Amino acid sequence: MSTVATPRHARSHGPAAHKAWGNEMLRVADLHAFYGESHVLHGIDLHVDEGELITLLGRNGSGRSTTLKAVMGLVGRRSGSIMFNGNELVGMAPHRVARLAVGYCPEERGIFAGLTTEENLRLPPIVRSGGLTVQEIYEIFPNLYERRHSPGTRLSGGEQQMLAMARILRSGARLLLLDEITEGLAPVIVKKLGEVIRLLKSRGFTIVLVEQNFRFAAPLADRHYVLEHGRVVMTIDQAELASKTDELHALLGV
Amino acid sequence: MSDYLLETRGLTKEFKGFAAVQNVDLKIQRGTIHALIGPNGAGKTTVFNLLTKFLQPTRGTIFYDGVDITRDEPAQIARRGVVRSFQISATFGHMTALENVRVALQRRLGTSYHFWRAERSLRVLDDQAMDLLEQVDLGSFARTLAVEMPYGRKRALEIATTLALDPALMLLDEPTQGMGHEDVDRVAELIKRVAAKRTVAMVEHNLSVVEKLCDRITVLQRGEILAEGTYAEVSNDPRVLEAYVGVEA
Amino acid sequence: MPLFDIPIQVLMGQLMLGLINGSFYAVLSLGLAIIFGLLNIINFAHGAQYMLGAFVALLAFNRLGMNYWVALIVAPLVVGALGVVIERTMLRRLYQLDHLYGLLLTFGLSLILEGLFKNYFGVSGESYPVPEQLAGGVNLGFMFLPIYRGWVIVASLVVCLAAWYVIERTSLGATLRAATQRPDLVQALGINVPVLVTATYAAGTALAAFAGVLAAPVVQVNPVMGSNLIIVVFAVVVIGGMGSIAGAILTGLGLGLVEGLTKVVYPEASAVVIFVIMIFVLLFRPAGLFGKQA
Amino acid sequence: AVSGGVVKIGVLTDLSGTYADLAGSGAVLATQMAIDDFIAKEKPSFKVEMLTADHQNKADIASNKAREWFEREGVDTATELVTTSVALGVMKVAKEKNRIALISGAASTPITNEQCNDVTVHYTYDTYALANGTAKAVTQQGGKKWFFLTADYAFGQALEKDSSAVIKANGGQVVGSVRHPFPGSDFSSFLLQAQASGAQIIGLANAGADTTNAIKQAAEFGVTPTQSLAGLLMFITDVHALGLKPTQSMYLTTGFYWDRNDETRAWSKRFFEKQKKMPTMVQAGQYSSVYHYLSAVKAGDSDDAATVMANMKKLPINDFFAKNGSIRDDGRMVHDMYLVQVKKPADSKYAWDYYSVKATIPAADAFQPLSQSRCPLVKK
Amino acid sequence: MAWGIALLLGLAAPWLIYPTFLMKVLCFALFACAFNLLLGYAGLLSFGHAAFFGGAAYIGASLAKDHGLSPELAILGATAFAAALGALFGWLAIRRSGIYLTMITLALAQLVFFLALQMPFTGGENGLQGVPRGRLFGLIDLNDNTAMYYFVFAVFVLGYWLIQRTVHSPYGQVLKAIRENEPRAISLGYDVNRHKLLAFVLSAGLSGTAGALKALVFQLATLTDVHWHMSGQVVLMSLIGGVGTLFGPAVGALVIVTLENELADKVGSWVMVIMGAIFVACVLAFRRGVVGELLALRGRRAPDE
Ligand SMILES: Nc1ncnc2c1ncn2[C@@H]1O[C@H](COP(=O)(O)OP(=O)(O)OP(=O)(O)O)[C@@H](O)[C@H]1O
Ligand SMILES: Nc1ncnc2c1ncn2[C@@H]1O[C@H](COP(=O)(O)OP(=O)(O)OP(=O)(O)O)[C@@H](O)[C@H]1O
Ligand SMILES: [Mg+2]
Ligand SMILES: [Mg+2]
Repeated sequence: MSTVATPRHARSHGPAAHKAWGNEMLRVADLHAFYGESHVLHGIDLHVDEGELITLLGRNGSGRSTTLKAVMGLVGRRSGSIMFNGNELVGMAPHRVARLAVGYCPEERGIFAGLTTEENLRLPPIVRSGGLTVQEIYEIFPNLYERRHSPGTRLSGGEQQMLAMARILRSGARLLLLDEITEGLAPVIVKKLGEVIRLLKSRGFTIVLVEQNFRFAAPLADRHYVLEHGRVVMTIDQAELASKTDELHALLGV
Repeated sequence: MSDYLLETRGLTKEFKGFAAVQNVDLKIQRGTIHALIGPNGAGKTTVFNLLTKFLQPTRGTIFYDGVDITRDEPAQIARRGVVRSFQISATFGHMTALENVRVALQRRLGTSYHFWRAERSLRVLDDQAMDLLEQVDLGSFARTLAVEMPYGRKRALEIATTLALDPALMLLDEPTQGMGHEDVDRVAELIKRVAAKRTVAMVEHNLSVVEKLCDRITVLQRGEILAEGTYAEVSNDPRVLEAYVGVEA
Repeated sequence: MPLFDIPIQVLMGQLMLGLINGSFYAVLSLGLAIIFGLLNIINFAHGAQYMLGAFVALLAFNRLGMNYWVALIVAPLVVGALGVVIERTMLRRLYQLDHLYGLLLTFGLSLILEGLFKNYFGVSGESYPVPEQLAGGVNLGFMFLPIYRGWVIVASLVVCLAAWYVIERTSLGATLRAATQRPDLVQALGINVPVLVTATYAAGTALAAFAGVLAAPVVQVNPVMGSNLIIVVFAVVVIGGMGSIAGAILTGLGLGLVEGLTKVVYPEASAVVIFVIMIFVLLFRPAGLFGKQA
Repeated sequence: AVSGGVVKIGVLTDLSGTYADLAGSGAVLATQMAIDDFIAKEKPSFKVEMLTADHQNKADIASNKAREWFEREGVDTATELVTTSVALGVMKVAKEKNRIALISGAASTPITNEQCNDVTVHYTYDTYALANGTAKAVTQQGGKKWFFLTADYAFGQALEKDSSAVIKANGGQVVGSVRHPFPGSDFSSFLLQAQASGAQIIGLANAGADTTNAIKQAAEFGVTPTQSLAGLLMFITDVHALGLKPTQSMYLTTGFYWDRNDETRAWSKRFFEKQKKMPTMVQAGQYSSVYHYLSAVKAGDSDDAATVMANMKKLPINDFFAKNGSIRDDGRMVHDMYLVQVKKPADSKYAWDYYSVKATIPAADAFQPLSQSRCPLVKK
Repeated sequence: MAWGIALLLGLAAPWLIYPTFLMKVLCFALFACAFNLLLGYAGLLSFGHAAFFGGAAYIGASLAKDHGLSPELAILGATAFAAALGALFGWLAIRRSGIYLTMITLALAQLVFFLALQMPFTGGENGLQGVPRGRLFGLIDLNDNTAMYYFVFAVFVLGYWLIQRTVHSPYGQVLKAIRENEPRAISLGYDVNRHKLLAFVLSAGLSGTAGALKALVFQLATLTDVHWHMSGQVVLMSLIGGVGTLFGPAVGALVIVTLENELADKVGSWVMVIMGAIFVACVLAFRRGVVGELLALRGRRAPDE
């Protein structure tokens, strides 16, 4: 884990130092993560530029969700480096990460049972200006408006998924970490989410998308990372997608 | 004697109005390895919990060997010969590997309440325990505390412990989870070996393991059975591809 | 005993008194429930903090001439500040461990607090005067109700309702409820959960102190006033089940009433009736009356 | 001769618990004063040493300590011994080791009845004297109808029983009683029952915090002044803690009041200078008992228990604390007791001006008569 | 070998140290070890052990005094009583786990306290006094302190042996497995609740033995023994000595009893504060306790020990 040193020093060189990276927003280098004693990530490297959408693909258990959690600081232990807009996130408390305008939508959705839809929506504090207003959110997700007073967990799976996403749009987060947002959803809602993602992209959000549903992710992404056993085993740019499909399918075990 | 060692009818589990498992009719054939797959949250672990009575079903019945066991206590189920492993490794941390296995063997002695007896009385089980450890390649770890063992070894130990009960039906919840390649292969081998004489049901995400080991596969989605069949059948089922793999074939 | 043929009026009076005691139980079990909800710690020092509240009022009155109304604000603040210190320097280090350590730590703290006060103020304690504005009483027909006692009921109900409102109906409360469910995720959404935890502990202890100030004019203020009460309050909490805020409040009031009735019907049993109820509740509803079934 | 030329007096008291105020460090001070005064005045040939320990109200700690003192330290007498469980425990050890137990703080009558022995002196007061004094005087003055608020354990029940007997003997009547749990902090319910009973007098057959809380709440609920309270076991510290407002006009019996005469005032002022509190009867009695003990040692020039006991029983006691005092066969020190009434706030002229002495109960009437004694040492 | 030395020390002790003090230490040591059987080996924190200890002290004292039983029978009777009480407590308490269980035991013990205060035979707050030590097996006069000491020592050794045997028995193995991983133990077919109940009964019974023994030593039984502070104290003893070590609680008992005895004439009223501070310090800094820390030290030096 010696590579940790480099990015950390980069920060101390001031703004000029990371200017050189261009408009890079997130860079993960040699990231290791552990749950208790099990070592799950074995050195992940990836980067995301501002306004980009990347996906993390891989089979169940390959470590995609863990990568997102590690960025947020939700794993037991992590080492390596996670630079976000010039800030080192390793060692930072999760709420500080969020305050840097990182929004996280967990795979289990994390809708709070004791709270109504609207309370769920209003829960995260505003961390930056430029987030969507509650009004705008209800325009995007009219279902939520209808159900705004019912307990969050009474919503259907699809609605819960929308709520989980909507919740981070309000806070003004610029980097969205979205974990399996199409999981278990009806095709029509998946389609809807696809539109939302496009909308967000057009508004300049930067997105890291973890997906099983490759068909959903493929047209949206600028770049794909394929993970296996906690390592990035393949990187595919949007342009190379067609040529590498077979290889990809083999990796994903389809 | 029915063909099916385990059978559920209309098995349903609701958590506060949310149905984690709905109307599941699961049939596990004697002497087979049966896999339960499906997306996260599909209800696989919940099904296992219901089968072993860690959870009470909201509705439905469970038959084991033709007997209705829906109302049994967890320990009773285990004594009938249904033994499970856990999704997160479940060993007895501050006991040695040998003791882990021995505790399982010990039940047969019927001395589990004998607080006045010496531990020495358990030595008769040591050979058998060693045997089981050897079976899972843990012979050299016999005197190691379980907490100090690497993750993959712990899962192997868990399987050895399960085997110690000589179960008729083994329920394995993601036995290869969190393992490296080598470990996965070893454990898969192991399962194949131990399944020779018994019935196994397993939850597994690693499809290559499933393909290699399993005779029959049930795919769960949102608490319901989506498809059932051999690996070939299931993996070509468009619904499965859509729901589980996420790609249209 | 000629007590079974008590006229209805006397019974009313006794119920009223039960309600007064129930108010104390309600405020105290509310504080415990709040702390337990978020920190998963049984705050054994709750009784000592209640005693501390009463003492702060008493000392401020004796030494600084501070009146009751000011003390009602100041004492909870002082004790709450102590709560902040306790949480920051000690409890915080125990969250990773078995929750029983929290219990043991707060037990130790309660011994220290009680011991210190015994040393400095003796055991007989002192009387705190009823504030002038609330002196005297009114004849309700069925009983003579000291105005102060009436105030106790009103004040605790108001505080309980306010706490309930804050927790169940405001965004701060929403955050709290969310944090009891998934602290990690709430933190990942940008909320400073550690500060929230500190504040919650402080608020819980402040509630104990508030009850202490309320009690000061009613009972002799002495260092052991909390330690006997708190065990009963624990029983109240077990009966109610740690599940809900409303549950803590309702159980507190209800048991106050039951205890009040016992004092008329069979006074010898009044000290144990709550424990007996507890046994029955556990037999039939192990999670408590309002608790979520595990 | 005195063994080793030293008389060792062990003060075993409650320094940290419930009784710390009425005995505690004040009792230690009183002991030291007695020793100093004795040496200054009597110029004995022996030295006197004092040891102290906190028994924390635990009988096992007390008897362990006493045993250790007797066996290892050569202590000649264990004194003070507040709270009956402690006193009874230490008495047994004293008997076994043939040393003397001088009890000042403990109150229960078994000490000189069933459990009596020949090495124990029960010095200052007991529950019989208090109940008897108060109940009798109050009944005689017209308080005929009584209601009891009784702590629900042996001691409270004994107080109630003893008082009831006296009340009936004097033409009074007990219209009801209620047993409250111990310890209790809320007495309002019981007071309401007392109020409904139509009694003139509410007898408080309890002690310590229970008594003070009951008094305080009686005032709050308007029970007083329509009905009067009679404290069956109250100390001046209780009155001090409560203030005169809720306690005014109460009757109680005490073995000592600091402001009774010049002699008591002189001693109490010396005590006050050091302790910043006026002495309780336990503390004054502690002084007297230690002084008397030392005089008896001197008289027999021996610290042997039997000799000292014989001399203690033989010598009369007449000091600022006790008039006409003498020690009976059952170990009871009998002396005059005083019925006092708590002053109204307006009548209190200076600090600690709490009581007006209403009557002196002569030694012969104050305590349980020997004829009723259940002590095997008493030859009938 | 170490046990041989300990045994010899125990036999020689009354010639070196004050026997009554030693007896007290031994009674509490047995109590703490019995308590720790439940906390350290079954993972159940009871805050109501005073009920067993104090309850048995009363029963033992009463059997010896009011019913004239010989000391060994009185102790056996008291032990049986405590075990039965333990079964009752356990039956109620193991329905819940963790903090709830602790609170339930505390509340139940409060009931016992009130009973002890009110039942006629206990003598209320005066306690049961003047309990005869009697003649052991009708032969040995226990009024002789040395004889009493050896009796107490023998009972302690027996009790300790039983505890250590229990810990290292087939049952102990199962108990350990339950503590390490309860769901796993269930899945192996063990009836976890009944095993826990047995632990409760054993712990309560031996606590009762200790209580009755103490009543005989001091010839009294008082409310102190059933008060919840006693329950707290035994937790403290275990914590100081080392929860989950066999001998730790005995060391903890020695420390606490010595402190209590020594502090009685030195710091007076500070005892409670000091106890509280020790509690806090143990929880924050020395969770392994004296013996636990020593074992850990030795373990670090000789890792395969
Ligand atoms: N809380 C946890 N404790 C222990 N191991 C965990 C935990 N969470 C995940 N793991 C393990 O870490 C590995 C990676 O899990 P992760 O959730 O990152 O996978 P994933 O790629 O998101 O797959 P999927 O979401 O489809 O399961 C898996 O082996 C998983 O079992
Ligand atoms: N005790 C519970 N209370 C409420 N909901 C529960 C409970 N246990 C499980 N669930 C829910 O039931 C659903 C099924 O969970 P289950 O653990 O069976 O999934 P799974 O198929 O095993 O998933 P994975 O592959 O992630 O292990 C999930 O949505 C889960 O959140
Ligand atoms: Mg995932
Ligand atoms: Mg699962």
